[in-house]
Amino acid sequence: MPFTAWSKVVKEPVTIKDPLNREAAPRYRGFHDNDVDECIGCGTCEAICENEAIDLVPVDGIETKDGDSGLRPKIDYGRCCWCALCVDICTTNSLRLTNEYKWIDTDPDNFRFVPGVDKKDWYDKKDGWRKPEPNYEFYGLKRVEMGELHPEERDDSFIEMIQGYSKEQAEAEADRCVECGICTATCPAHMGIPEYIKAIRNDDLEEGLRILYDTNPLPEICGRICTHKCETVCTMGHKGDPISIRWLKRYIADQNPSEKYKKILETDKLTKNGKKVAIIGSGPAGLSAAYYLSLLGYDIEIFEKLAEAGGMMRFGIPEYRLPYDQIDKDVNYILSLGVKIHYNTTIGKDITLEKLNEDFDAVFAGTGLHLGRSTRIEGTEHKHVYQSIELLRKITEGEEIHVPEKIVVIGGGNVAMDITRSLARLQKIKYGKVQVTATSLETEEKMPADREEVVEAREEGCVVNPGWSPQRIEIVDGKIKGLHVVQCLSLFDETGNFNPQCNMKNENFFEADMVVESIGQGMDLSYISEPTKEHLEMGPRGRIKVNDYFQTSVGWLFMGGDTIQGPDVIHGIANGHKAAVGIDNFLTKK
Amino acid sequence: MSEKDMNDKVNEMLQRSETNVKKAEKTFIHPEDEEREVVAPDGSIIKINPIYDYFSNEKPTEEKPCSGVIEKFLNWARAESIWVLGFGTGCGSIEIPPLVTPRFDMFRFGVQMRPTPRQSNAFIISGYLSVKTLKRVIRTYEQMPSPKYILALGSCTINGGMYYDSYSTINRLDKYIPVDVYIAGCMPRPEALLAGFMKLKELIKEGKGEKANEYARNFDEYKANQKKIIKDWNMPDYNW
Amino acid sequence: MINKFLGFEPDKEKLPSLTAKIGDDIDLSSHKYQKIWLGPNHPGVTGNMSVELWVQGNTVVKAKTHVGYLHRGFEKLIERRLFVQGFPTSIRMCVAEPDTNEYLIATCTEQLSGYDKAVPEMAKWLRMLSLEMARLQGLLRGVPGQGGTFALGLGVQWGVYLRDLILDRFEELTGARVYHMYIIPGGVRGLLPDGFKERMEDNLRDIDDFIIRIRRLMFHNSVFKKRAKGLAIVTPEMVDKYGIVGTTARGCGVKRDVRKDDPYLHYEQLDFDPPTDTDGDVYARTWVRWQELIQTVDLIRQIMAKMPDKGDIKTPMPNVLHWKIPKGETYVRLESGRGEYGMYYVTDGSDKPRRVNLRGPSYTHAIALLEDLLVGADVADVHGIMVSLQTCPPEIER
Amino acid sequence: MKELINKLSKDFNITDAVYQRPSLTFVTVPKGVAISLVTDLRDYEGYSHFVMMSCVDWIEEGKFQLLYLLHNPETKTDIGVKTFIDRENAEMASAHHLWKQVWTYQRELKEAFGIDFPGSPRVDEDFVVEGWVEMPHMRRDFDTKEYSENTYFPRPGRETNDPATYMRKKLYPNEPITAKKQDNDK
Amino acid sequence: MTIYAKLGYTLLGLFIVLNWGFLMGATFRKIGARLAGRYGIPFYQPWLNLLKNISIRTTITHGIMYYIGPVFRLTGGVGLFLFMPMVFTGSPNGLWTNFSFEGDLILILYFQVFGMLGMALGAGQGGHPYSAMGIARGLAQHAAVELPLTLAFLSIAIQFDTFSVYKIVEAQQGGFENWILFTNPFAAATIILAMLGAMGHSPFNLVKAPNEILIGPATEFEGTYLGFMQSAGSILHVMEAVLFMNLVFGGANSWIELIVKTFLIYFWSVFVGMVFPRFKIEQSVTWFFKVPLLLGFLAIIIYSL
Repeated sequence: MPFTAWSKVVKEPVTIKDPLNREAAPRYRGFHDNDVDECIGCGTCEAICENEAIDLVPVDGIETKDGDSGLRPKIDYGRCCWCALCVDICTTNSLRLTNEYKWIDTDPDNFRFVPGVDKKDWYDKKDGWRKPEPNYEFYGLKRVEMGELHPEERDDSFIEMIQGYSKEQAEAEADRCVECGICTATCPAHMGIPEYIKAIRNDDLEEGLRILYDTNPLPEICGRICTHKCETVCTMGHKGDPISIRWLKRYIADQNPSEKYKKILETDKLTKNGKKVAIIGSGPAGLSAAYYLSLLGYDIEIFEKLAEAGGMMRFGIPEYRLPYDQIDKDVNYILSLGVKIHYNTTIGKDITLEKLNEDFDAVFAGTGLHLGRSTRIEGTEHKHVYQSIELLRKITEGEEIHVPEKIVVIGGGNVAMDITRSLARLQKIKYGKVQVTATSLETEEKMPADREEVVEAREEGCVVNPGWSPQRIEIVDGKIKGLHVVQCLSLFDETGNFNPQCNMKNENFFEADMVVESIGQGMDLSYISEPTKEHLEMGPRGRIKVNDYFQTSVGWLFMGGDTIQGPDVIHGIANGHKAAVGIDNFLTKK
Repeated sequence: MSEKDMNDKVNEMLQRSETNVKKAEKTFIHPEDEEREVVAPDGSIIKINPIYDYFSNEKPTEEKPCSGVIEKFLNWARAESIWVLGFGTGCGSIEIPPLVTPRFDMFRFGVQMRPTPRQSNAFIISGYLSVKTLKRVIRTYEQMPSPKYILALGSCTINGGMYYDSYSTINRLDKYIPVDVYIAGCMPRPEALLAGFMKLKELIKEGKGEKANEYARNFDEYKANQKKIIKDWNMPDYNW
Repeated sequence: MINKFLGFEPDKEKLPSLTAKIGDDIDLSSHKYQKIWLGPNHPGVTGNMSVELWVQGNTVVKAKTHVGYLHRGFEKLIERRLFVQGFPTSIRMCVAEPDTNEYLIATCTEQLSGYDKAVPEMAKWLRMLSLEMARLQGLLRGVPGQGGTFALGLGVQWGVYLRDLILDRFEELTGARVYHMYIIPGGVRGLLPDGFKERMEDNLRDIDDFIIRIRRLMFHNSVFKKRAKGLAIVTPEMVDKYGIVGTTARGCGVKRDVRKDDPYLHYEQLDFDPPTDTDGDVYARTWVRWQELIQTVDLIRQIMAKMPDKGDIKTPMPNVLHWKIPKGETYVRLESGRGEYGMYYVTDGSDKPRRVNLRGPSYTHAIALLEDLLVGADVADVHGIMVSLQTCPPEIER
Repeated sequence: MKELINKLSKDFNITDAVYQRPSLTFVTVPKGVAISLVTDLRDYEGYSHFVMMSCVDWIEEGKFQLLYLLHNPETKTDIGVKTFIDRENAEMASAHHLWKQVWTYQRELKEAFGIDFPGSPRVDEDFVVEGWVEMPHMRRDFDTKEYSENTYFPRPGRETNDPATYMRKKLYPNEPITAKKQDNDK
Repeated sequence: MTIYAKLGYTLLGLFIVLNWGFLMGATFRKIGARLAGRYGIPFYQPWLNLLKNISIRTTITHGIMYYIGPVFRLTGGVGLFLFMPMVFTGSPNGLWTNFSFEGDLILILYFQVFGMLGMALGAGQGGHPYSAMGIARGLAQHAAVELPLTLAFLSIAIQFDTFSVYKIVEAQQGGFENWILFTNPFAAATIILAMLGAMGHSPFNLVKAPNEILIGPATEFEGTYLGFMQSAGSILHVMEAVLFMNLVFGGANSWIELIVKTFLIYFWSVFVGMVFPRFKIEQSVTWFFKVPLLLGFLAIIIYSL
């Protein structure tokens, strides 16, 4: 009987008494909130938004810096559909949706705001939509593992240990990139990183190579030994592993055969403009300058002190990291563009700088840091105390070096690791076992060397024992017995100057027959002769002052690379490129 | 009314209709909607222009509020008795049933649904409007008695929402009809809709619910915008 | 008899028959007929659509469905969106039961990209749960809604209240009331929150009570029977001729249920039998839907009992920003509350689909079938017939 | 499924068959054969349920792909009959006599793609859009975003920044960068 | 009592009836809401609605009959009131007997149709097809209701040998056993069933029929006219209830009794209306032509024998 429905009339109404203040579910997708300190303005939210509801706008109080674009998402509630894809894809997990849902306004232009910046009264709500957990990602967080030789395979030879990506691996790794482009600012050469990663995804490696050569003429080299500052700021690094940008670069370079380079890069015929530029040193800066200048039509002559091109890249980096044939590939391509190179020619000795000025329209000096620095502690005068840079060069040149059974390396940088691991290989070959100890002032966390370098050194049997300040080398009967160290507490004082503090009570002693110092390199500016030197303005710390385009106060002399910006291949390349632009400006204006 | 007067009036009306309207008519005009002469029952010949009538080219009159306390009192009554037109123009109308049913029960706030535009004061534009619906919405809006209020729901009415790139839906409602209250959300929850009604009440009580007069004042501008996108002005009889 | 005597029963022979050619012109100037419009602004149309009726007295002699008032061009818009961006757009294709759209677009992309086997077990059960909850909330509106068309508003009030409780559960599970945006390519977007099953069970108990009450209110109601019985009869012969699916087909004894015919997700693990009736009229369709209401409640209980407690909710997939699917095409269907609901999906190797085409049951029910069923019906019954065919305009025009 | 296709290909010129799922097959036939194949499937092979009709615009090849999707309620299998027609002056034989709802699809396709189906009832009537003067809206060369922006007044005042470009402006405005990026910036 | 005092009391009575109509309408909407499980409108909502309707600025016109429609409806309600004795005070010229006179039952029957006819004119000129459909249904159903109702009235008239409502009330005084409900059960049953149609609730609310024909005759009405119509509707509802109270349930001896009885009588139609769907017009008419008509004939036959 339908009349039974009337029994309901005595029941209490089920209406919500105060619907205006009703809290939504804890997972409700309401209005946006953004943790502006966490957010890095990568723009991934903008990219995923299917409604084009998100803009990236500059915000007061947030500076643009490495790893942070200084932009913050501004959301148009005239577009948003509250799908929360922006939250799910957020690379830093800074964006979220609160469970607030009431926003009434009479002016339609008001419905735009920058979450977290513009004052809204829902930021204190803790509930709301966050990225679901676990295993819910819109991209891979884990890096594609790079194949490398096992320690036992590699520790007695200098063959390359990193194997490089296969096509599938490279595409999978490239797939993780969200194309935000924040890395581009951090890369000293400002390479088009998202663009070439995209080329890998599209399997268009020729396009990739073109993008690489736009800003970097040494991709094979950089693809192996670049300090990859880009990877430190990679947005993917906030939640997972950063993209292996370096390996991807190497993948592009490796996959393109050198004989095709000219065709791909359309450098078959370069029109010459008749001007000549001399370049001192065939390191990264010199080669980069040479490449970009020759693209512009200049005749280039390189003067190289040593017998082979490559500078520090060849003589400072062991072969297992950077095989020489790969250096040759990059260098030969540059030389094939008509660049002349004079080996074994030392400026100042074989030819003077002034002479270069007379013969050429401009000179670019890309000389490296070839002088080792010494700790100057007691005992460093001993003949078996070596500079790492010198040893590395000798190893490259194939010279026989002294390899005793026990070695201590002072230094925690990449060069120290290079020499440590090179010596370990030599020991292994010679004795079948490894007894190399590397020590540094910096503690384990603060060691300037790349993390994987330290790990691999340990895998190969080296002892890395950081946090010690060397005191003196014990020499008994003219033979080195070992190195006395004390615990190092801090490196810098409050003002930021180098001023190590040690705990003298905590001593240690490393036994050794040989000590290698690897605490930095110095530059050799002896080739600059007096007449020129007089006109050179010097900057702080004994460096030569250059303008934005690496032009010294002399005008015709441009300098770049390690001597100006410290030891780093990618900086050298960037300097060379910029100097090339500067030289071009300088010469076309003249 | 004499024949001459009638003809004068018709001519005057025709002059007022704008030229671009006529252009649009040219392509989309049903034979029965054509401008033509008909014989009236008394034998006189009159010109009729059905499109002109459907189009409501006649400028609405601006109706002045009463003065002082009386208007305040009337505004209070208007605010406490809002009759909403039951015309679900978009997907937001799925949240209307919860409002008229036990869960949210908007009747207790003086908000009720009415089935015909003649008896409604408030019009909920529940989301996107396709051009086809916009035509009906405009006609409905013009049929509603003044003072009338528009509540616009969701992103779609503010800046196109999800359908910002659709060829069929408009992006900004305020270009075509004046809107009193916007409620953010896609779609807004019933609670937000109730809050919107509260805001509307507040506005009415403050005497700010005069958008109908604004429409009358800026009629030419609104009509020009409407004509830009609505090409086919044929309107079926008795269709709101 | 008395009807005939008083002349109230229209002489069907004098009216255009069902087999009449569509588009037969009716001469309005004969003053025998009147043209009236039902909608779009009319409380008696489902959603924003309109039916143009030619009536003779109270009897409809010709009907035309007009759609497009809700046209947003979804298929065009999805062609402009990445594969992962499709689901927020697609879900709005039918507001009455939105989850079905999500499921279709997710399954289409998964099938064409080869991830359909990789969808985690937990995600499959959660998909089923959300689909059945969507069916339940649709039926809670639809079954009493049939009474509502004949002005029995009370059931609608109860039903919409209970539907709101289900929407609360949806809100807890998915984060939204109506547009859940829960099923995405590769999985779902969240596990069950704590205490969900208990709260759901509470609601289901309320719904059990409602089911009994609605039976007394509607199916034991003489006036409702009088209105609904014998109205708009669909015969089994018409099923294939018109492409009738779902409850409308089951109402006339043709058992069509995608969950049984072409099992998807884990429906073969559930124990159910789609209800049927033989009369094929409005009453039979409503009765079938009422039985389906019972069945859906049972299915939700079964799903909650059988589903695992935890597990992965999404399979790892390529970066959504540049996910490309090789060239291919597929058609995926499911059983929505209204019947077979399918999607034809074509990809061309780029990161966006080439063509998406939705096949909603209303497309055939509300145009070809409705127009023919309305001929000879009473004006007062038009709304009832439309609702009994579960017309949902947005899935017609999309 | 395979047997059926083999059997059919004896009588009909089936140029391509794709077995998408065990229960779903797409076959391609020339334009002239399509309707007779569909009729054959309906009358003799039990594919009595007409699921849908659809069209895909392969603009690169200058073709429309028409699809008739049929379902067999007995064997629970689907078969999609595809045929390619020219994009220019697209025209196809009408199938409205086979099922009652087909004319609706044909009416929609006429409006959305501009494919004519001579003889199909009400094929020239408006379906979803009203007063449409542009090209048929589902064609690939119709740019809906551009149309929307030019027609529907998007709300002004929005501007966005590309993080990489913005950072370059802020941090290294004068450094040489990738040529590709420079193009994008313009 | 002077004619002026009489007029004064009549106007006061009208005021009470109007307000009671509003309050009763609101109460029943609240009861209906309660049945659905919600609170429903506030008790004072009808007054607000009236004020709101008066405050509407726009006036549209469809011609003179369009204006007159609501006035006719109001006149129907007021006319019904004017000739209806409200409270039985023992004297035909009592304070609340209004202008009741011999034979007012016939006039009341006429006034019942009067409002409907006025609406027909107004709605007809409104030009909306749904208005026309609504009023056509209304008239058809009204005719179907009037037939059994008139038979029952006639039966009562025969029973008490009078056409005066006052006398019929007077005859029922002295305890509920004298009510026509018990003295003439067939006529009472006819009236109680036909009443459902007269009150215009489901299943007989075909006139308004919201989801079939919008709101029927009132489709084109707005603002003040609508206010008029709704006020008239309220008065009519109370007056119908008072009529049936007077005819079947023994009239009222005080306003309190009137209020309680009209409330209960009105509740009957709500009681049925809330749980039944709406008939179609032919179903409705046939329904009235079946049981109520039969009962009406029986009532006549029994009392004319």
